[in-house]
Amino acid sequence: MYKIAKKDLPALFRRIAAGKELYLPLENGGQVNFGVWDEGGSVSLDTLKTVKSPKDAFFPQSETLYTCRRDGKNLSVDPEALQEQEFVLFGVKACDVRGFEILDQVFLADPVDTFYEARRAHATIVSLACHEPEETCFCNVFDIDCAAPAGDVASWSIGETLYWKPLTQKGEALTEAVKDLLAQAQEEPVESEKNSIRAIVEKLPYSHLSLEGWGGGALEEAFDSPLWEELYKPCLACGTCTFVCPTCQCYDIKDYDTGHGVQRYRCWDSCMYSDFTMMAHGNNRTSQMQRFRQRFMHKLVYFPANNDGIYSCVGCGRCVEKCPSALHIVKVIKTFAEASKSKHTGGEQP
Amino acid sequence: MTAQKKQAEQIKEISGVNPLKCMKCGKCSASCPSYNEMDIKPHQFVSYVINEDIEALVHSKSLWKCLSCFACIERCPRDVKPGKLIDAARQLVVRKKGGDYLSPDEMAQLLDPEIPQQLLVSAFRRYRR
Amino acid sequence: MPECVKTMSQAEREIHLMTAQQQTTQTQVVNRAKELLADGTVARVLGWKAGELPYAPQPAYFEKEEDLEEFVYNGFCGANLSKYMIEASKLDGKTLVCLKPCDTYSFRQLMKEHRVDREKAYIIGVGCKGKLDIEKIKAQGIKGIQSIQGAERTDDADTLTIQTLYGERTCAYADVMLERCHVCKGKEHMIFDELIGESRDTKDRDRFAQVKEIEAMTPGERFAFFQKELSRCIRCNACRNVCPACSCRKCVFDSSQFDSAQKANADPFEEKMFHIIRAFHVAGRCTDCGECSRVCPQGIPLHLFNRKFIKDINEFYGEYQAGADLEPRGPLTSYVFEDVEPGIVAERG
Amino acid sequence: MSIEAKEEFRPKIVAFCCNWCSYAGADLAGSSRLSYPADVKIIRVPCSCRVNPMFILRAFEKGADGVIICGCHPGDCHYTTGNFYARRRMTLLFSMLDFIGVESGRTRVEWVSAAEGVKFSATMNEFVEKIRSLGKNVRLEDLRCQNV
Amino acid sequence: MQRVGVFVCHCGSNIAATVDVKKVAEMALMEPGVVHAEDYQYMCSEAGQARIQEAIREKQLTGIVVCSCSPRMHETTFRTAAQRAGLNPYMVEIANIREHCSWIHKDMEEATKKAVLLMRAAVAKVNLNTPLRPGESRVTKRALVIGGGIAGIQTALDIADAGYEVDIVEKTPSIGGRMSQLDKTFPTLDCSACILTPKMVEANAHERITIYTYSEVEKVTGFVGDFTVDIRKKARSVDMNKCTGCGVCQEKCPSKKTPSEFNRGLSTRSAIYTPFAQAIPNVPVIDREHCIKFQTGKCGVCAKVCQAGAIDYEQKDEIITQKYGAIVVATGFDMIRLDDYDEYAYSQSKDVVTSLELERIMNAAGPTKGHLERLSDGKAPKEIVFIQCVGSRCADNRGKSYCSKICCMYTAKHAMLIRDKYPDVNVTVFYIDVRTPGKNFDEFYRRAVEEYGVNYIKGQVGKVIPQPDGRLLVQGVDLIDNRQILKEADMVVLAAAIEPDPDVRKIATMLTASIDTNNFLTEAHAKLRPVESPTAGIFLSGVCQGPKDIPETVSQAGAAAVKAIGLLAKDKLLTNPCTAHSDELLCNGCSQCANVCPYGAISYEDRQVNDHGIREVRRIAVVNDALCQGCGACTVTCPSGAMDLQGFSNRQILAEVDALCR
Repeated sequence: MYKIAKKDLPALFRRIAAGKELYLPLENGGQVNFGVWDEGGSVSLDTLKTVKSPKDAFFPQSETLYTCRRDGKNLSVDPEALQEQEFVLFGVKACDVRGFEILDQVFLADPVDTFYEARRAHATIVSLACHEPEETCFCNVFDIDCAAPAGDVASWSIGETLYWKPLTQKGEALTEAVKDLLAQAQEEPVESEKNSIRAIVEKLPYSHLSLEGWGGGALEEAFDSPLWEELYKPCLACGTCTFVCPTCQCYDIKDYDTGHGVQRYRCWDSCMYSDFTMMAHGNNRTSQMQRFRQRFMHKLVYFPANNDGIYSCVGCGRCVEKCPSALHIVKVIKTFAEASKSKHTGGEQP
Repeated sequence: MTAQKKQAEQIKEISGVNPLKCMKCGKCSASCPSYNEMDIKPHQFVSYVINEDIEALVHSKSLWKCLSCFACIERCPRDVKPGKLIDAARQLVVRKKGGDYLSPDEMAQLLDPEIPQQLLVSAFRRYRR
Repeated sequence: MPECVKTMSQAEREIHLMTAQQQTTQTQVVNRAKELLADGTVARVLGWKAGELPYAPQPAYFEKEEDLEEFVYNGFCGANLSKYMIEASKLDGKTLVCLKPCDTYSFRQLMKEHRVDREKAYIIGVGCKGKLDIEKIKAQGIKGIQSIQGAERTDDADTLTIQTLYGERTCAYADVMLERCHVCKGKEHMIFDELIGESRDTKDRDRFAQVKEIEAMTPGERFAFFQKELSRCIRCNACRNVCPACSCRKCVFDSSQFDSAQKANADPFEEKMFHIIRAFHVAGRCTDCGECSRVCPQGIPLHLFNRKFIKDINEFYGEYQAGADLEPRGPLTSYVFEDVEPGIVAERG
Repeated sequence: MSIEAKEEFRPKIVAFCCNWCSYAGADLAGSSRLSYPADVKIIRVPCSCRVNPMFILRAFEKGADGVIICGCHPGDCHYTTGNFYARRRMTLLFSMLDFIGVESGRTRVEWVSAAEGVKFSATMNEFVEKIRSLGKNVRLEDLRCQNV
Repeated sequence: MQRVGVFVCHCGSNIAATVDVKKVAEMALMEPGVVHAEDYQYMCSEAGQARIQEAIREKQLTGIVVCSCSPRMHETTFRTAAQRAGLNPYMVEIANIREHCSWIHKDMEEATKKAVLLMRAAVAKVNLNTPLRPGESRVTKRALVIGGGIAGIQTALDIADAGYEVDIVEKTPSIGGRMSQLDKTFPTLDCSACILTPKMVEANAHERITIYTYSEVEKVTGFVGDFTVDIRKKARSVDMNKCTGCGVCQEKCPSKKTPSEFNRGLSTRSAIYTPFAQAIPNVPVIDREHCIKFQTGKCGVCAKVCQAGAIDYEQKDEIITQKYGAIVVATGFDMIRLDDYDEYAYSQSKDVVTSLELERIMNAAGPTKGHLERLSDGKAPKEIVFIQCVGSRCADNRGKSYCSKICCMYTAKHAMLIRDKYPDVNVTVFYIDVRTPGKNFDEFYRRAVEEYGVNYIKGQVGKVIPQPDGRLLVQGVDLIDNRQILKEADMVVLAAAIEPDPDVRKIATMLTASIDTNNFLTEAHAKLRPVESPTAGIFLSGVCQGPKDIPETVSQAGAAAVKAIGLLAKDKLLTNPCTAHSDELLCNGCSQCANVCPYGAISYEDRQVNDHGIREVRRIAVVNDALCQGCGACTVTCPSGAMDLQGFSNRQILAEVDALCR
């Protein structure tokens, strides 16, 4: 266990940035998102949740796959280079670290996504425990301990000090590189911080949300539930939930005509959009209800069915915070739970 | 560029006039109160500039007989305004004299005692600075 | 109508009014909605119900009287329900819809454009004394919110008391209102079948102040300002999808008409293109309801684009408020011979 | 910017010309041999009211340095009223572009009749000069379109 | 994918001298879809067209691009050629590399580069072209002639003689126009009235001609073959069916102080009046502004004296709505106002008159009964000075930039007539140039000089100074003698410039006919289509198109008539297929497009649609192809892009933009 005074953090950042790219939460116009650190950037480690999750670091919102160039009637294809630069993601919360693991299930499974793989291989993750979790958090539901985040290095922000604990070899290597800036520390303050965080987590309104009735086996019952028809109605069909989500991994592949050639790029897509999975014949989901259902069925049923029971939600609560219609995964889980409760107690089915 | 051509260009630049717009109607000469005093007539001024015969122009009597009454400027239907050309030719002469401006003393010798006030006003406006 | 009946109903109305004064707008709406559902006037009610969080009520339909127990109406009911009426107009029977004064402008604009059916709507003009912005509350460092008191603003309660995991906090109602409420269009409803609850004109700022501030900057500063703001845009389309003026069945940015369907977030140009065109498409039709700014997850002041157009329209073509009338032609579908020339932009410098 | 670099800069300029007046005006400029820089390229549209703001932004996106729209004089529109609508649309669009910091000189509307070949040529000369002085359009270009 | 052929025209050396046409053709082959490219001396020639047709057939081309002159010149030529080879004519695009390129650029490399870009844009466009087929519309077999001067009368007579109904709308109380105000005509010196009156009578009597005098066109809608026009028949206050034209009312009318329009204000008329004796119809009108009855309510003398009981003070303006297949504009001209020409003392002295005023003075029915006398004192003038080009050929904004064309000849006529009738009067003409390009024109002018001794002086007048004794001092110049001239005159006659009737602007706007900076109506082509407006179905007759004398006016009137007849003779017209249409899956039914459509071509219907499996009834915009003229206003108003324009679609224009910015 190491520690560093918070006032010395700029020196730490400078050191890391000297050899690697450093991504960390930066404030811009009142909003905090992950960005590349530079001198003068306003770092905000106290912000619990960045607006977007840090998944951009591995799975950018847009990335070029290859470029076609035209010379007369000859075409040449230049694939985009893979990530070669080492980089550090600093200040990632426990839920987002889990988010990466969920993305790994998708992108590192066969066939491996080489772009993603290269980025993942070159990254060192410094996680940060959640000093003051909020009412929208429910990572506990997915067995994530925000007091003891995973990653290559875990860190805790306590008072004026940042505690630092390497967890992996990569973490050790990074620690080695900055060791002269760190001091040895006792485990004790961190343990008490963990306890206080866990105490708060216990008090959070959604911490004990029940996932009963979900999971890979719930396919037909959940799919055919009449509840969807009521639930989806306030949905505006925007993509806010998907774009702030650390685990949404759907993308579209499109071409951009640069005038000199064509760039084939992929970009995040949202199952909430009417042109999602649009094909020549049209769309296989024609109503917003179906699109809405798709998102939650994917997170809570299809994904666990294909990935050893792992839900593709990490309880970060970003969608809970950002949905313009106050319509989100917690709402869905709770509505289903209430319905099944009233069913079991012989009440009326909604 | 020949010296003559250069002078012609200078005149066009100072006056802002395009002499090629002239349709040779003669309204300037018809309007001119000093017509009979002039050796080169107002409408001829335009031709002299077109033909780049500036030497003749600057040595003409007309240069100093023009009253700057602006009748030709007002009435020219083609926006050629010979009065401006004449004034520009005068400027050439004045500039040639070097740093010294035409002094009021000198002007008296050049001008007729019966010349109207307007010319003096016009001349002072032109040479004051 | 026979005399006796009239007096009776008048007396009834007085009693109703007396009790009404003691009731909150919420209870009054619920009671009235139950009546209208019961007598078959309306087939459903479009309002809000309590969400999962104390500050996030959810737009909701109610089809049964007993469901209305969940109905809420308070300072967090900012959503403009006019947009939902586009879909509701396709349903059988009338929909009772709760519209705040500023929402009624949007409804009228949608009527003009044949997007909502007046005959399918029973409009209850609900009172509004300014709506709250949770982002502003959180910006005061208030987190871990458990409950909030005072969200139903009354004349003698102007403070919010907030219980959080980290202790009790308070804040002044006026300090945490939505931006749009500071430039309130007034307490009059433009269209309604009946009114419930009192409204207050909460205007305390110049609507165009920020636009003017930006206009006063150099082009370079303006460019930097918007570059910075728009750099946060994630193309989630929340602004578009919540907007009552963006009522297209299929947005140009989703269709192949202009090859403009770009979900990419690859270049700063795309955000500019999207936001300029979006603002242009709603120019002359935007009622300045402020929903775009309210829902933006990245806090981009999107209303600036709309206000700039509104300000220009007012200056160039005369004061205009979309949705204030039912005149079919708007500023961009009419003209006068003497209109200013586009060169005025360069002249103004 | 050095004088030398300035001379090298050849702007890309797109001119939308209405078929009835301005395109004919451009034809007249041509048949009268009234030259203007080759930087200007004309796109024929039926009327100035056919010009969608999308077209203008697209031109800038793809690297145009200036966009000019030419139509019949107000009151002379072949379709009676087209240019009146175009005038309002362009006024507002240009004002918005100015608002977000795009140099106002990069966009222009000029009314050129079929008889105004001289005006067409003069306008284009002037516009090219203006765009040259403004330099390359960097504020509205999509960087992907740069030819590298 | 399209199979595109690119054809690069040399246009002799017009293009080839500045553009490397071989290179353009070579570059074309690099473009997507291009399977054939060639260059040729003259693409528009028969041989050139044959090459295009051959390529279309041999290479199975689905679209062609011709890099040549302006599409306004030869688009139709190439479309027709393509059609003959079996290609849809709308699969042809023109890259204008002459007017927009070779003619304005000098540097070969630069011009070639630009030509390549223009070619690319056209190829990009044609790649997105779709075959279009024109619709059909009916032709109403009736023509409208606006203006009842000699131009209008002649056009109407010719059309009517061909067997079609014609209506003449004339804003004054009588037909006849400017020509009726003239005394004699050049170069034959016959009496204007003597040759005009029979034509007026003929028009009036013609069974297929309806004359609406004292009437104005109020509103025009529709399009070629099917115009609908509202004509406002102003209240004449006299029943045309009852009036016998006896003239008693005019004699007895107590209000006689109104300046006579016909005599250019040189005499007065009564409030109830016919403009001149031979007026047609010979029915007076009451000028309500000057009528005592209308102004004070008391009088009614005319009603009392009218034996036919034709006076009707209650008469109201009447709107006549009529359909027409063709419209001929013959609105004529007026003299410019001379207020800005102080130097000629026109407003200071009654003895400075315009030529048209002199025309009235010389006329037996004029203010002086045909005696040449000074209007100031009635004395016979001894010395008359004519000043030419007053307001014509002016570069400033006081006058007009053009030559009024008729002044040289009518001045020679006036000079000759005066010298003939009053040999003791000296006539001097100050001229800049004497322009006599017409049959027997120069001979006419020479006679004035040689036989009649008219003194022509080359030089302009600078100033006319009224003298205390009432004479006029004319200060001019003789550029041949190089001396200034001071001349005393009794009368000065100004050859004022002529300009189109000021009302023509209003009419042009209604007709959507284009007009130039001088208010002359623009012809479809200066050389090849001089009597047609670019707006289909609108024809031009007389001075409204440009200055003309009578013979020219009459021949143009005939030409316009022939063009109109050619149109009316058709039963059906093919409509422009470049119209707007709305995509039912994208349309919101918001009605914004209808708000901006100038033709009322857009309506809405509730239609069952199938949107990828969603079936519902939607309000959809529907465009009437016959009414739509293809301006595209709706396409930009439509936020969803549902409305698009065939031939100039969003994607086509964007493809051009992309190609040009590449």
